[in-house]
This record gives sequence, C-alpha cells and structure tokens, in this order.
Amino acid sequence: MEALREGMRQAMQQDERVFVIGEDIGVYGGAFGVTAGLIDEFGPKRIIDTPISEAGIAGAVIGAAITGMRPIGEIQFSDFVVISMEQLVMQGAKMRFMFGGKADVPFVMRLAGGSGTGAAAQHSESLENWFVHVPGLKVVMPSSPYDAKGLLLAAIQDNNPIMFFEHKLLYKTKGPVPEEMYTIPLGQSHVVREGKDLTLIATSIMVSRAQQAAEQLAEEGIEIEIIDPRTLKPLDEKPIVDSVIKTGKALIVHEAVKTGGFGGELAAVIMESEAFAYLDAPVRRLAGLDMPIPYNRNLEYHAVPQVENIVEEARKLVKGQY
Amino acid sequence: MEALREGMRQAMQQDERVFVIGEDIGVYGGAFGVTAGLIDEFGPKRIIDTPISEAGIAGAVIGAAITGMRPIGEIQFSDFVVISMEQLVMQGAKMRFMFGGKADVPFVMRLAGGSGTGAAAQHSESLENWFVHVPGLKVVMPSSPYDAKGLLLAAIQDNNPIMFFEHKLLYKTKGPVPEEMYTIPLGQSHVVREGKDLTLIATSIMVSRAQQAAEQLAEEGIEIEIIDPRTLKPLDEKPIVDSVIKTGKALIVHEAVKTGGFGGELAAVIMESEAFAYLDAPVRRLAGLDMPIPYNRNLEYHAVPQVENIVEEARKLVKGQY
Amino acid sequence: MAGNSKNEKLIGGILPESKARDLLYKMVLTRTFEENAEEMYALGKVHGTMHLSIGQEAIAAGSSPALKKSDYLLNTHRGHGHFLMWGGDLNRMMAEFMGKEAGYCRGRGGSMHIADVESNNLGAQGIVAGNLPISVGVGLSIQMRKTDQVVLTLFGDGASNEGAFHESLNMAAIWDLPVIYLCENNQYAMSMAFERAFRIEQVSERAAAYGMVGLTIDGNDVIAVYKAVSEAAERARKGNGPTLIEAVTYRWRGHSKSDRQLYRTREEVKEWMEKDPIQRFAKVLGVNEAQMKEIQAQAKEDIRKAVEFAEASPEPDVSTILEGIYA
Amino acid sequence: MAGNSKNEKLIGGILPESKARDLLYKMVLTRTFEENAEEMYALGKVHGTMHLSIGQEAIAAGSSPALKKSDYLLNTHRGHGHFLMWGGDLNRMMAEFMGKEAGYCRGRGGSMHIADVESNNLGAQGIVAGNLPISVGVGLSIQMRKTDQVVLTLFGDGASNEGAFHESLNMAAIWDLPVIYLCENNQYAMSMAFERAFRIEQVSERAAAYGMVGLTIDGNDVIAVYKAVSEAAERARKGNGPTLIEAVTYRWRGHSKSDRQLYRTREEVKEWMEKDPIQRFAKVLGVNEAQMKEIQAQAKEDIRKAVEFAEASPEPDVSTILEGIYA
Ligand SMILES: Cc1ncc(C[n+]2csc(CCOP(=O)(O)OP(=O)(O)O)c2C)c(N)n1
Ligand SMILES: Cc1ncc(C[n+]2csc(CCOP(=O)(O)OP(=O)(O)O)c2C)c(N)n1
Ligand SMILES: [Mg+2]
Ligand SMILES: [Mg+2]
Repeated sequence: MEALREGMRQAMQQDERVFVIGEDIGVYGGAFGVTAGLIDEFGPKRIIDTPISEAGIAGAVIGAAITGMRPIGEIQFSDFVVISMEQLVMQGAKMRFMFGGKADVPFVMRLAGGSGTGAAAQHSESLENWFVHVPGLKVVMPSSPYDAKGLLLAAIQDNNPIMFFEHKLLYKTKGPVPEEMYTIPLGQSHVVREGKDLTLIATSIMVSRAQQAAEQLAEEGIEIEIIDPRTLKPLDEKPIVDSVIKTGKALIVHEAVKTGGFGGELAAVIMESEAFAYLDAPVRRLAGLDMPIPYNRNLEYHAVPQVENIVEEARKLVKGQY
Repeated sequence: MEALREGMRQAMQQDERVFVIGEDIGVYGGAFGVTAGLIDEFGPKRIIDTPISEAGIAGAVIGAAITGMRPIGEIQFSDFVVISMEQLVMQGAKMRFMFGGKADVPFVMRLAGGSGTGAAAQHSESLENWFVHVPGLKVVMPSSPYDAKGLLLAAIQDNNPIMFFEHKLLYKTKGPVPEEMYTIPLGQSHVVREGKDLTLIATSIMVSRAQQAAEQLAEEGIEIEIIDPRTLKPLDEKPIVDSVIKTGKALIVHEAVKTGGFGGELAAVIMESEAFAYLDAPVRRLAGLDMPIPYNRNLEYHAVPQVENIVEEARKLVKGQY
Repeated sequence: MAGNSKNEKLIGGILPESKARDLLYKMVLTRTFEENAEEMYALGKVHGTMHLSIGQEAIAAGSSPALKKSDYLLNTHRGHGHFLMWGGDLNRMMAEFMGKEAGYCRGRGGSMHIADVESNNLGAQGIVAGNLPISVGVGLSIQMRKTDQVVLTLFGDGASNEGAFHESLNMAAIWDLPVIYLCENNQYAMSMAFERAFRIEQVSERAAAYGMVGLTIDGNDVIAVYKAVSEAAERARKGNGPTLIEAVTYRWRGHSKSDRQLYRTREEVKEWMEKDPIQRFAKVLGVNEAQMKEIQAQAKEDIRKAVEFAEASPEPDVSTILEGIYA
Repeated sequence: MAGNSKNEKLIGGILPESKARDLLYKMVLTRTFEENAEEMYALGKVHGTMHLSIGQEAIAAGSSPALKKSDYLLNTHRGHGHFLMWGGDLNRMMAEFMGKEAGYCRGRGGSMHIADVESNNLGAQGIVAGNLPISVGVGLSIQMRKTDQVVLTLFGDGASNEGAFHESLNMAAIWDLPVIYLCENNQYAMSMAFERAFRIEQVSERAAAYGMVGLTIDGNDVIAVYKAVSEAAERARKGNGPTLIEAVTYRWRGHSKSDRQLYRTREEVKEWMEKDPIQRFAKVLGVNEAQMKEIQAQAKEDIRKAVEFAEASPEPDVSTILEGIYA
C-alpha cells in the first residue's frame, strides 16, 4: 500500500502530466487508504474525487490520455469495472489501432480485486483474464510491495493503456521497498524461488501462498520453482518455458475462477512451447471454484486456493498422483 | 436466421411468458432481420423496441426473469454487451447464488457476434470467453441452422441465465431444419465429422470452415474428426476427450482473439483429462490474431482463421511439423 | 401492510395508530439491530463490511408499509431497515448477517445481498444503482402479467449519478411502468458531498428529464414518506407510471467500517442528530420517555434472542459450497 | 476557422461571407461524397456499412467552423460532414473510406472510426454515446493544461438515452468543463422515433438535470448552429462550463444499408426534403441556381479526383497487419 502511494507520489512530483482520479481518493484516502494524504500534497486538481460514475471515470482517463496527460484511474473495487467496460475495451484499448497507429493512450487503471475480506459476491472478483483477452491493453498484477512500486512506475511511463490489478489482502503486506524511483520493466516474469521438482506459476496473492507451500514441501524434500509472470500481457514466456523444461512439471495457481481463466492461457502457452516434449505430467491448474464468492467466512476461504491446497496439488503432481 | 425466428415464434406461441426485447427488433426486424415479422404476430407488447440503453435491456430481462417471465433479450451487435456487463455479470449471473439458491433467473440473451462484414473494430467482437469465465451463466454458440433452433429452444426452457452467441455470417446459412419444435440439450458436444488422424474442436462459424478444410485434407488422405462443443459452458468434455484418446492430436479453432480465449480453456481441459497420456503432439490453438478487427477487407480476412489456415495447421500437426 | 378497516385514529390523517406504533417499534428495532451489529463487528463476530442506516429510519418506516404484500422491493446496501419493514424475520436476518445456514441466503449473501424472493423482496445490492435497471424488468413483468403490483426501488444520492439511473428512469417513464423510485438523499455518497457531485439542488429535479413526476420530501418524517409513497403507488397502480421521490435525510455513522469521516464536521453530524426521526415520530405518537424505554428494552430483548438463534444455527457445510449456482 | 479580420459582410450578423461560401461548398461536397458513397457501395467498391448525413449538413457547417484549429472534435458514426468541416483532406478521407493505406487510419478504421489526431480530430464513433465520457477527459486535460481550448462532442437523439450521456454531462457540469455537447436530433435512432424513446419534447430539457445551459435550435439553419456553438464556445473558454445544444433536423436516407424504412412515411420524408438545408443556405447567400450547378460540378470533380487518388493508393500490406496496436 505504502509502496503504491510512494510510486504515485514520485511520479506526480516528477511529471506534472500525471494525476489520479477516482471515487473517494481525496480526503477519504481511498476505500483501502492507498491514496491517503496525496491530496494534501497535490490538491484536489490532481487528486480528483468523482461522482459514482465508473464509465465516466474511464472516459476521463482515456480522454485525458489521448490529449497529452498521463492519468491514473482508480476503480474502487475491481468488480465495478463492469461499468467501465465499454470505455476501456471499445475505446481505450482500440483507439490507437483504429486510428492507424497514430494515437497514444497512456493511462493506468488501478483496480482492487480479490476475495478474503468477507465482502461477498459483488466485491471480490478477479477479472484479469477478461482484459488479457483484449488486444491493446496490458495487464499487470504485482504480488509484493517491491514489485508493486516498480511495476506501477513502469506502467505510468508506458505509452499504452494498462490495467493494474491489486489484491486487497496484499495492501497490508510488508517487504523491502527502495525509497528512490525505480521501475520493473513490464513483460518480465520473475523467478521467485528456484527448485527442480515442479514449476509453479502463480499470480498476485497466490505467489506468497505458493511460497509458504514451497517451504512446507521443502521439508519433505520437494523443491518447487515459483514463477510470477507479474505482467499477464505481454507475457514473458521464456522463464516459464525454461523452467518447465528443467522440471518437467507445471502447476498454475490463481485466485480467479478456473473456467475461462488465465490458467488455461498459461497451460496452452506451455503446451505450445518446446517445453511440451519435456512434460512428464499434465500441466495442472489450481484456481478459484466456479462460483461467486460467498459471504460466509469459511465458504469464502474454501472458494479459492489456500496454502494447504497448493501443498496438496503440488505434492500429488510431483509424486505422479493425478 | 429463419431457424432462430421460427424458434422464437414457437416458444412465444407455446408459452405466453416468453417475450423479446431489444433495439429495433419490431418493425425494423432487427439489424440483421432475425426478428422480422414477429411484431405482426405478437404485437409491440411482446416484441419490445427499446431506447438505446443496453444496461436497461439487460436489467429488463433480469427483472422480468426473476418475477416469472421468460424473456429473450437481444444485443444488436455482441460488442455492445460491454454496456450490459454490470447487469449480466453482477446481477443476472449471481442472484441465484447470492440469494441462497432461492431465485430462478431464466433468460436468454442473444448476441450477434463475429467479423467478416467490414464493420470494423467496434462491431466485430467475439467475446464469449468473458462469459465462460462468469459462474452462473451458461454460454451457447450454435454453428448451423439446425443447432440454432434446437439450442435456442432448449435455452428458452432452461431456468438459468444464458448467453446465446450468434455469428452474423451464419445468418445466411442454409440447412435442414425441422418445422416442429425440438430441443438440443445444453451441454452436449456434437461430433460433426468422424476421423482418425486429428481431433479438431471448432466453434461457431469455424465449424463450417473446419468442415471445408477437412474435405480438402481428406483428398490428401488425412481424416479429421470435428467436434463442436455447441455449449461452451457447461462443457461436455467426454466426446472431446474420447476423440483425442483416439487420434492423439488436437487442434482448437475459434475466431476470438487467441490470448485469454476459450482455446486455452479447452487445451487445459484436454491436458487435465486422461487424454494427456495419449497425446503424441501438443494441443494447438488456431484463433484470431491478437488485434482489433480492421476495416480493410483483406486485413479483416487475415485477422481470423480461414479455411486455408485450418488446412495448413491441421496438416502440420498431423505430419508432426509444429 | 396498507389498509386498515377498524375505525382507528389516523396519524397524520393517513396512518392507522396501531400500525404507526408497530412502525415506531420497528424503527427502534432497526437502530438496535445496527448498534448491535457495530458491537458484533468490534468483537469479530461478523466480518466484511456493513452500512448502517442509523438516522435514516423514517424512510424505511414510511415506504414499504405503504405498499401491499404482493408488491416488490429492490433494496440497497444500506437496507437493514427496509428489510425489517418489508416483514423480514429478525432471526433469519440475524443468521444471514452472521453467515449462518439458517439465514435468508444460507449465509451466502450477507448484509449486502440479503433477499427473500418468496416475499417479493428481491434483495439488497452491492453495486450502487445495480437495482435500477432491474426495476424496469420487474415493472414490465407486472405490466405483462396485468397485476396491480408496484415495485419500490431504493437508492442513494450517489447512485443517481450512475448511468444505470438514467437508462432505468427513462425506460420506466416511456412505458408507464409501475415503479416507485425512492432516493434516500443522505447528502453523502461515501465521502462525496451532494454539492460536490451535483450542480442542482435536488435529485428530484432530474425527474423532469424523463417526463416523470418528481418530488422532494422530508426523509426524517415518517408520515411524509408514507404519504408520498402511497400516492406514488396509487399513480402506478392506475397505470400512470413511475414517480421519483427524493427523501432528504442524514447518515449519522460513517459510510462503512473504513470511514474516518474527515469530509464532514462534528457540528454538522450533531445538528442532524437533533433531528432524530425516531424521537420525532415518538412525539407525533405521544409516546413518552418511559414508554420509549420499554420499547427499547423490548427491541434489545428481541435482538438478544435473534443473536441467540443465529449463534445456535450451524455454519454452512463446506461440502455444500457449490450449491445454488445453477437451477 | 473562427475569426475574420477583413471588413467583410457578415451573414446573419456573424458569419463572414467568404467563409459562408466556403461552408456552402463543403455542404455540397459532403452531400456529393455521400451520394457517391452510395454508388460505390452498390458497385461493391466499399464494404461494411455507412451512415449518411444527407439532409443534416447544416449542423456540421455551423459547428466546427465556429471553433478554433486548436480545439477538439469528437465525432459520431454519422460524421462525414463534420470530418470535412473540421478540415479533413478529401483525398485521404476517401482513401480511408475505401480501406486504403493512404487513408487517415491506414484503412484500419473506415467510415465509422475515421480520425485525425494530429488536427485534434479525435475520431468518429461506432459505439453510440461512446465519445461522451471521453469528452470529460479531454475537458479535464484542457483545464489542467490551462489552455483556452474547447471540445465539440457530437451525438444523436438516440445516444442521449445511454447511461454514458448521463455520467458525462454531470461530470462536465460539476467541474465546469469546456465541453460543447451538440445533439443532432434527427428524430430517429435507427427505427426508434423520438416520441417513442422519450417522454419529453426536447433533448435539451435534460440540461437542467445537470444544472447546465441547454437550448434547442433549428438544425437546418447554418447560422443558428453557428451562433449557438460560438456562444457555447465563448462560455466554455471563459470557464463557465459546458452547454447542451440540441439541433433539430432530419435524416433523409435510411439509417444504414440494412434499412427498409418501414417506421416512417414517405410523406414525412418528403416534407423534410423540402426543408433542404443546402438550398436554404444558398438562398441566404443569394446563390442562384446556375451558381449552384457550378458548385455541384466542382464538388463532383473533387470527388472524382479523390476517388482516383484513393483507387491509386495501395491496399495495406498483409505483412503490416499487426502494426499500430501497441505504442
Ligand atoms: C458501482 C459501484 N461503485 C462504487 C461502489 C462503492 N460504494 C458503495 S456505497 C457507496 C456510496 C453510495 O452512496 P449513495 O448512493 O448516496 O448511498 P449511501 O451509501 O449514502 O446510502 C460507494 C461509492 C459500489 N458499491 N458500487
Ligand atoms: C452502444 C450501441 N448501441 C447500438 C448501436 C447500433 N446503432 C448504431 S447507430 C444507432 C442509432 C443511433 O441513433 P442516434 O443517436 O439518434 O444517431 P443517428 O443514427 O440518428 O444519427 C444504433 C442503434 C451502436 N452502434 N452502439
Ligand atoms: Mg448517500
Ligand atoms: Mg437520431
């Protein structure tokens, strides 16, 4: 959270074309406090509170971007992006192409996604694969404070429209974050942990759950390699393919609903690569159940992958019990 | 087209809870003429022209469905569903679950999708996988007049919210269609052609292109088995898995953009099944290029799979040249 | 709900006294429910978030009770009061709130999605303005089924800046749908003050954009709300179409649990607390302080029992997790 | 565009005569372009669909020409006239229409997406009302960059029933954005007659819902449009916010190529054809029939040359298909 705020602050200090717009991001500081205090430094002309108008917010960001600004939009809960779809998909994503490659639409849309806070079915979605499926958009999904700041700054500097998916549960994560400005290039997968027995590709909050799982499995002598794509599109395939060639096995873990999700894309990419010949087990997906997120805490917990599920899936896959 | 109209007519004759609502579906007969003449038979109270308000259309359909009607909505071009996303995804799809399984939301939303008419980037989308990714919705995609009528009638009788994707180019297709009412159960894949060398899974307009490709390849002695899932969700996996076990090879063909599309889902499903052990080549996807649909006729043609692309991909896969 | 045959005193010339007393009790019950909810949240007995309507109880008290059992309700995220006034059972409501199997939604929905389709309560809403397009469909369905039902659809000042508001009101207007649009203008949408989000004085001015009847009333006055909703219902039942009612009120508590309330002054809140709709209605009914104490004690006791009921109810079994998605 | 220093006669007290003559020419050129487009479509030389503005040319003639070169345009699907009036080059426009590499969008956009970002023409629109939210962003950007630019954003009567209309106008109003909302009310949205889609008499009545200035003008009168847009621009440049202008006109042709026009009578169309904005403006300018013939001949010749140019231009090379998606 502080990492994201710091990133936005520095970008705004450095470049006066950068501004932030969304619901309750000013004095309120954002529903999760991410923008807290920014209005004191930059004022209400650059930290802009909007009416509840998500199509309008998207339009504001697109129109400003195409006329020389570098806006950062905020969708309070990523679920509400359903109201911005027309603007993001039909306008923001396509303008450059429709206009013959002659327009730049450099914006970043930040969205708080994910379950785990008891917010139920309309406040817990993980919709990233919708946007992976939209040519023209880039999709970023950080899993640590360090990545969050570096990727956000890279996204702000990028000349394309970018969907930046944050996970609510990660806002409280602690981790080392350099004070100075730095960027992590978009389109670079990150090998989070090395191992020889299984390649585990995880996104967002599932990266830390995978790390915990890997530690438990290490005690059993199973060595998991964890890769975080960080940018879902454009996807940096090579580290993933290289890893699968090494381990011969792949497990994909994401929170979004399995059917129609990003895991299928990843599975196909692996299969279509040279890694296919090295696979000695099917690539498997561990993902959210095909259901809306329930309110009940216990059901909510079981609706998406947890550490113990990852341990179990990974173990089965390594031991050939699938 | 006539098959769909006939299906709607018979459903409306049989059940007075059925009605149709959308833009210009009355006197105009719909942008593609699908509803032409229905208003003469059923009047403007059951063939309802709306203002240009796609969120309103979706809401109309959902509200009517949850209070005992069986509405058929029409989104004039499937692209415009971007404006209905909130209603369809956050309301229609989730109501039953959020309300503890105590609500029925039986509607069919018809959408005209696909490229090939020179309508460019905002009138040519294939967005079905977005909805495959939404628990609570069923997704249907017919590829022939016979299937269109049978699946539409099954959809109208189903108690769930259903996204029914039609392809503009298929409106002119001819094919045998029984006059009487009949249904094709949702969730049944169809083996369109039998063959031993390759399993080709195709949807919508790609089914007929695949058939043409298969005929050409038959002359070379290559026997393609073609399967049309017809219902993308719930997916009937068994015929697909059985076929791949038989052929050892699978090619997935759809018009939608490849990245993040339904092909990834299918590829993963095949890999996760017992067919994995029988695969002697990677499952491959042939799909739309990762780009918006261009206006220029020639570019538009090359942006999505055509018969010759299918022939080439299938041949390479069968001959092990991938 | 509406209708009373006894030759009873009519409060404000419209509301039978016994019914009025029942409403007063339910207003107190609503507030007690929400105060208790705050406590339970603090104790970790409920999770997620919640939106309290403390200070706004008069709108709920005056609206559903003006309708018939056969009518429909579409509620908002700030809808505990409406749920009770519609006739919701306190025990099953509490169980839902605590995520239990005995809850209205089997613990799947929670406060933001609580519904009771059996009684035509079509649910609360997590998406601001998400219920507004649905109202169109319910209205159409009533028209097609040729019943005399109406839909009561609730939303806040903030919701009326969503595009969904616009499409819904226009469609209801052109088709004369039997929809009562009741806007609870509590002057804030989360931190966004009304004056910052609108260039007009009243939400009801927007009715004219659809050729619809619009009016603004005192949302802290049960009788005013009851009258306005009764008239709107009559209009709707006669086939004369929808009405936009703006009921002006104030939210005493923060928007939800994450609110530090930096966007308004303590004085402003205090001022409005002096306009307490419960005290006001009690005065109208001639209920004195001692009687009020009794009522409050009764409400507390009912809440205590509901908590007891809910706590005794089992958690949903994990093996049932996939139930209720498809019909 | 706007501004004229010579001591020239001002038509209607506002429009310099030489400029007016140029506008008349461009009106004729627009119509000729569209008549030619119909022919080309019939001959299979262009594909897809097209939306003709024949009969509505006065709105384009009176609007962009009232603005400065540095201002912004957001156009609609029925925007050939606006494109030309904004200063679009006929040859490159024709090339785009025919999907050629020399077109404004390298043949990727076509009639529905033609744009020229270099000249602040931010494109036509395939999504009804899709440009309206974008106007908010352009307006904000102008405000932040502290220039005196304005945005001219076009849409139809039908578009003003989309939720996007509502969100956009409200945001522009509360922030005093320099946006000119120009509604071309041609009385139909495809087959939907205005009276069926609205319960009000005029789209401009909706301005009041946002505390915005709204007015309805004769959309077949170039001078009336020019005046209204000039005044709206002045208001916007002074920081006094947006304006909603409704220009009433009529579409002579079908909505697009699939239209059998069963929703209106021949008589109605004929009546409106008698109100031809081109003839009317010619009269105002004292242009006689012979002169008109010359103008038409000139337009035809220009169109012929443009077709020649476009036909000579190559098709986009398939090897470049993936160009222009990402920056
Ligand atoms: C589409 C959407 N946008 C934003 C939110 C977050 N949110 C929930 S309630 C709320 C404020 C709503 O204001 P108003 O309509 O006035 O109702 P109130 O909370 O004041 O009762 C916001 C912004 C949401 N739930 N849905
Ligand atoms: C969101 C959306 N809905 C529907 C359409 C199909 N459509 C194209 S133009 C049109 C009519 C538009 O009417 P209006 O806004 O009055 O403009 P006009 O065509 O009359 O100039 C329709 C329904 C569309 N392009 N986009
Ligand atoms: Mg409010
Ligand atoms: Mg029109």
